[in-house]
Amino acid sequence: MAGMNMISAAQRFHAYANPARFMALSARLLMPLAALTALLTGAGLWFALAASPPDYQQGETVRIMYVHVPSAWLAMMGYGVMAVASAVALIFRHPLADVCAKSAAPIGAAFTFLALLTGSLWGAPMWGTWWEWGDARLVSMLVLFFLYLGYMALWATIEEPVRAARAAAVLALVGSINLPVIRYSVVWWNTLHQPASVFRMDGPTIAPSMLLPLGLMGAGFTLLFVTLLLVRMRAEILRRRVRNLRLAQAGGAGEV
Amino acid sequence: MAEFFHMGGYALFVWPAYGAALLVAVALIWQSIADYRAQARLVETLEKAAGGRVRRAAHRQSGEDPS
Amino acid sequence: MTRAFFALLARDLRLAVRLGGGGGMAVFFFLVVISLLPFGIGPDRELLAKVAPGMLWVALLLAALLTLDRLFQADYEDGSLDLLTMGLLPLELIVVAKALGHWLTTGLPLVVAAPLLGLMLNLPGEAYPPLILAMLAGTPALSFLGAIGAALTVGVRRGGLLASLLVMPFYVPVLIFGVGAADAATGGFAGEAGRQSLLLLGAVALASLVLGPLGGAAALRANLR
Amino acid sequence: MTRAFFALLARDLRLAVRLGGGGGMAVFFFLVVISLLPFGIGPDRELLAKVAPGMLWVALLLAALLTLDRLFQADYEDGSLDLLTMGLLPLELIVVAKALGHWLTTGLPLVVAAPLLGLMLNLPGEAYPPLILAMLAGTPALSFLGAIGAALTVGVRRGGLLASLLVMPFYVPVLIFGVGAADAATGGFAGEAGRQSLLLLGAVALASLVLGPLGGAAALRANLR
Amino acid sequence: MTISELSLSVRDLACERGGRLVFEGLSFSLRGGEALVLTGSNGAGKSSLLRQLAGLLDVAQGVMAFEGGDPELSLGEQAHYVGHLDALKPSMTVMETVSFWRTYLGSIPEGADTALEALGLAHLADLPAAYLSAGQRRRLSLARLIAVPRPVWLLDEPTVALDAASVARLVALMTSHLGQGGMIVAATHLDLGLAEARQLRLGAEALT
Amino acid sequence: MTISELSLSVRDLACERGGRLVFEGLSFSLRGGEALVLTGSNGAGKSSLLRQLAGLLDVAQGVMAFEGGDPELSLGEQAHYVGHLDALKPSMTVMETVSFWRTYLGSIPEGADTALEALGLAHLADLPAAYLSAGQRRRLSLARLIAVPRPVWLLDEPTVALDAASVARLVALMTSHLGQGGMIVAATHLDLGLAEARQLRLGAEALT
Ligand code: HEM
Ligand SMILES: Nc1ncnc2c1ncn2[C@@H]1O[C@H](COP(=O)(O)OP(=O)(O)OP(=O)(O)O)[C@@H](O)[C@H]1O
Ligand SMILES: Nc1ncnc2c1ncn2[C@@H]1O[C@H](COP(=O)(O)OP(=O)(O)OP(=O)(O)O)[C@@H](O)[C@H]1O
Ligand SMILES: [Mg+2]
Ligand SMILES: [Mg+2]
Repeated sequence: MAGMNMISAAQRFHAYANPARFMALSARLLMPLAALTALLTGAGLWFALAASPPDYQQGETVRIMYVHVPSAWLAMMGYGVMAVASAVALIFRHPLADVCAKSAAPIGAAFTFLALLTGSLWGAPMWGTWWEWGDARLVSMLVLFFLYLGYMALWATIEEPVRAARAAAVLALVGSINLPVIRYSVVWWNTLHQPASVFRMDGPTIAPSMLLPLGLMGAGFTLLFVTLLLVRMRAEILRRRVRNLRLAQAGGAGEV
Repeated sequence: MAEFFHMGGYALFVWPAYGAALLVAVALIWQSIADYRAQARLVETLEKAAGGRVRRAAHRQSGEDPS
Repeated sequence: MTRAFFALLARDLRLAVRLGGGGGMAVFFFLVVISLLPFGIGPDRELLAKVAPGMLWVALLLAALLTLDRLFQADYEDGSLDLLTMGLLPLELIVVAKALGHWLTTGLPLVVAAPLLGLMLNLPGEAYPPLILAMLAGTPALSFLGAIGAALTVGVRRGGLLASLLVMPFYVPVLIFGVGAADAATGGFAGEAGRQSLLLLGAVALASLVLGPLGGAAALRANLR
Repeated sequence: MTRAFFALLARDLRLAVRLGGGGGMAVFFFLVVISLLPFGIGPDRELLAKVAPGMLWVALLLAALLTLDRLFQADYEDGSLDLLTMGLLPLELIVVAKALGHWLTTGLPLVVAAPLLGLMLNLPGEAYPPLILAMLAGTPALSFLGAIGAALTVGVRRGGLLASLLVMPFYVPVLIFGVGAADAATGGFAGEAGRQSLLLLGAVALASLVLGPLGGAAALRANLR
Repeated sequence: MTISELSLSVRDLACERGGRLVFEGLSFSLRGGEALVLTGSNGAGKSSLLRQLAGLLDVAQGVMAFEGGDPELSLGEQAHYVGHLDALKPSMTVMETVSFWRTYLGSIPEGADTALEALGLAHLADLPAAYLSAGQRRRLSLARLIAVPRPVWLLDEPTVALDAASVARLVALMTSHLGQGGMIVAATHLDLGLAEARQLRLGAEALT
Repeated sequence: MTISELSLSVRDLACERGGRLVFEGLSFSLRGGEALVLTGSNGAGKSSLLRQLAGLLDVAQGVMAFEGGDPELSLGEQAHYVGHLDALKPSMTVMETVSFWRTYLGSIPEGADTALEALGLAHLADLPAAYLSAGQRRRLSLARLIAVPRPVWLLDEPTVALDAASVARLVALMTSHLGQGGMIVAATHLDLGLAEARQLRLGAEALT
């Protein structure tokens, strides 16, 4: 009968974070978030494109870094958010958790795509190749992209939201072993790609003139991620309400 | 200005990177908002079409307070 | 409990053989894929030898992928899976029995057939031992990781393709290390690199033996209610 | 009669899209296969470019093969096929509708996606036009020839693999001429050889448009009684 | 549906399945407005006979003659067959399913609602078939009978999974079909309660 | 099978399928030797309730308590569930099917014949399931009930496709199971004719 206790515990949990409260809260947050996103990204772009010096080695191509690196960070963070939300959804059956995981996927996939694309655009002048199959970081990043696509495909294919949520959560968790592989690929394998220079144990090793635009863009992208996540979660909650309304109209649920 | 767009000879790499980022961001933002609006419209029409009884049921089942 | 486990395994093997879906079919498929590839690449023997281990591995992967939907889908569709979960065997062990059955009817026969196909592809002699060792280590991983994908898509009608897609990212490491182990031997710089790939492959295989049943059982639980 | 034909086609397209088994899925599979292949062959870029058209075709074939069982098996298993044959539409046209639906949801999207994948495999620019032309001619042949294999194995439970095996020999000419058409362009000796391959491919495609419905209908008749 | 006087006569029919003879020497004849109820123990060959009539199973021996319908069409093309399998696609809605069969079997797609109403499915029209209960699925299969007019109905245990109200509804539909000159062959283990139905008991001597 | 006094009590059970509430506030209790017959129109939730009892469907709300059985096992692990699907493998023979379930569910494989005889399938023992008629398939599914002793039987329309003789046989088996202190929950649209069965009518107010 452990299952029974579980359910009532979960239901108690629902009371604290129900979708209605989320809708009210997120509605108030959206505008300020959007404004802040625009501000930070705008400033970041100014520094990235105009107010920062070219690299002494890489020349002007270094400017690609200001989109590439934040995209790569968010690609990974997106999956991280998805994985954590999935764990919460599986363990606590929190109704917002799987909405959050589902909504994070397309955003994360978009950033992954951007990281791959800008990386290729950077690689062409720097490494003399668009793509390198032998490089663990590039390959694990591509795998991440496939994981995102598979995750979204799974959601799209299973019709019942409850079932889809649980299956997708299992996939997200199993796939999360790829994250450390991406992060440490540069350490474990001998790669073309350079090792971490910002988030290191011993502090960043990057010039402050580059750190500023990178930081601004990173913050801007993160805020963009959060804002979009909120919008998509709201849309998802509405989608479920539409579904319930349709089903209720089809009859059956009439006897509530 | 021309020098700015020239990007030290790497314009072909730098601008597409920023262009793609812009494109992806705009597409994502546009799609998210359009989806939200579409769902909101649907909820409105469905709720108008349905009686109060059904609306209560739907709220109940999406775990919301009937507000 | 062990009796139930072996009863399930025996049933799956029997069904595979009866349906003609057993070893013979997998090997035949493998053979056809391998013989299609030269048409695609052209008859250049050097080129063929160079890409042979990779081709063998890719064909192996595809054969495994193609048969994934045999794992749970049939049992789900006719209601057997419901009854299997109502027995005393834990869901994790059900997944193990199924994955093991899958390996015995697809992976193992392919490993046995691989040398023959290497011959067709002009693979040099010294590449065989590491290739076969790598296959022995890698093919169970294909079945056990595959079980997760199959479990995730159980109940999704025509989920076969979807299962392949979900599983492919997980197959990538197996492929890389598997080819690495064989390539190292062919490329002459045997010893270290090859041994390392083999060890990594072993690690992946061991991890999959744990991850497969756990993930598979979790996915089944999610899908069957 | 034409109404019945289009009703069937529309239903199949709708089902393909709803199940997520439609175009998107096939393209995704194609993408994954293409990105697996380099792991197998290794990162040598010259080698990759050399084998790229062959790889593209082999992946195309596999994607088509993998989805063959969607053609008749599902309709057989749930009893729909019985009812479809009791309508006024001749069996041959039923096969045409099914094969056409298959092409629209797998072949066509793959042709559209192929250039992107060529890019990933480092395919030289001048190879694209002949490659795409060849694919446009070749993919319908894959669906229509595939229909014969699918019809032959309908009713055989888990006949998917068997159908693949039966169909493969028929796919070989498509593969050879298809690769020929693209290779001719890459190899520099464009013009004559390429055009000839393309013509032959066209002939194969036309033949399959006749053979597929006739053979498929005959096989269905044999299998359904 | 304008049905002239229909008549079906079956003489000396035999059926073989999996190499075994299921029945032989079966003869009966039926005219428009009449129903034939097939009974018999499990395995007697009721389903096999219905499939033979529908043209879905080879006739091992014997003759089937159908007259009064469209001479260009086979019996199967003028008959509805409702078998053990329900031919439903889980992802298609109730309405889509009926509309498809209407168009495919030769009527215009409009007017499918009357069929749904006749089977009491109207309120489920937008639900995918995957969400239906066993009896609702069965009713959806039966909706074909109304959606497309065909003179002959071949029904294999049509009342399976139906609740009492639905059985009554089905019997009413069958009666009205007979009243219009149609013909019904139905296999069943229960008493359908059709007013005037002829009985054919298969293989009384067969192993159960 | 030594059954002490069994008791099953269900309180305030709710069931949700595809986001819709099928029933709620359902309560009943049952003791060993008693049968509960579920009735109700199509879509009322009979099958859903049985799947919940078998542990095959999530319980949206409410409590199910089963006492008197093995305290280490869940209700599903002490119950037989015979649903709409028959769980047969076309290529396995009748005998192989029953033997497999005996071994898998925890008995020795020998002695499967008594189960076949109880359901009148002994003469079909070596036939692959693909060759069975609808009623024969159903009987093969039901053979599990006898092949492996389990105290609780959950039966979803068990008489579907059975001929009159087989129905009588099944009722006799059910009666004897109850006599041994077992428990039965069965959904049906027909009168099973069980001597003393309690009735539970689901969703009388539900749309059909
Ligand atoms: C398609 C190709 C590429 C992919 C998939 C890729 C992927 C990544 C990823 C995932 C990260 C985040 C790592 C972390 O935070 O742990 C990253 C960071 C970075 N990448 Fe790339 N990259 C690519 C090409 C390039 C190229 C060509 C360059 C420069 C020559 C480059 C320079 C950098 C730099 C400087 C960082 C920041 C490292 C740090 O400070 O932590 N990348 N890349
Ligand atoms: N696909 C098949 N292949 C071979 N034999 C079959 C097949 N289907 C049925 N049979 C056999 O044919 C005989 C008649 O089967 P049929 O299904 O016609 O019986 P039925 O009268 O409909 O029985 P029920 O009342 O159980 O539905 C049975 O003995 C059965 O074993
Ligand atoms: N897989 C499913 N997904 C979503 N909803 C379902 C599913 N199966 C059934 N339902 C819905 O749940 C309700 C109850 O179904 P259930 O199968 O329990 O009914 P039942 O009482 O067994 O009916 P019947 O007498 O027709 O078998 C129905 O309204 C049905 O539409
Ligand atoms: Mg029958
Ligand atoms: Mg039911």
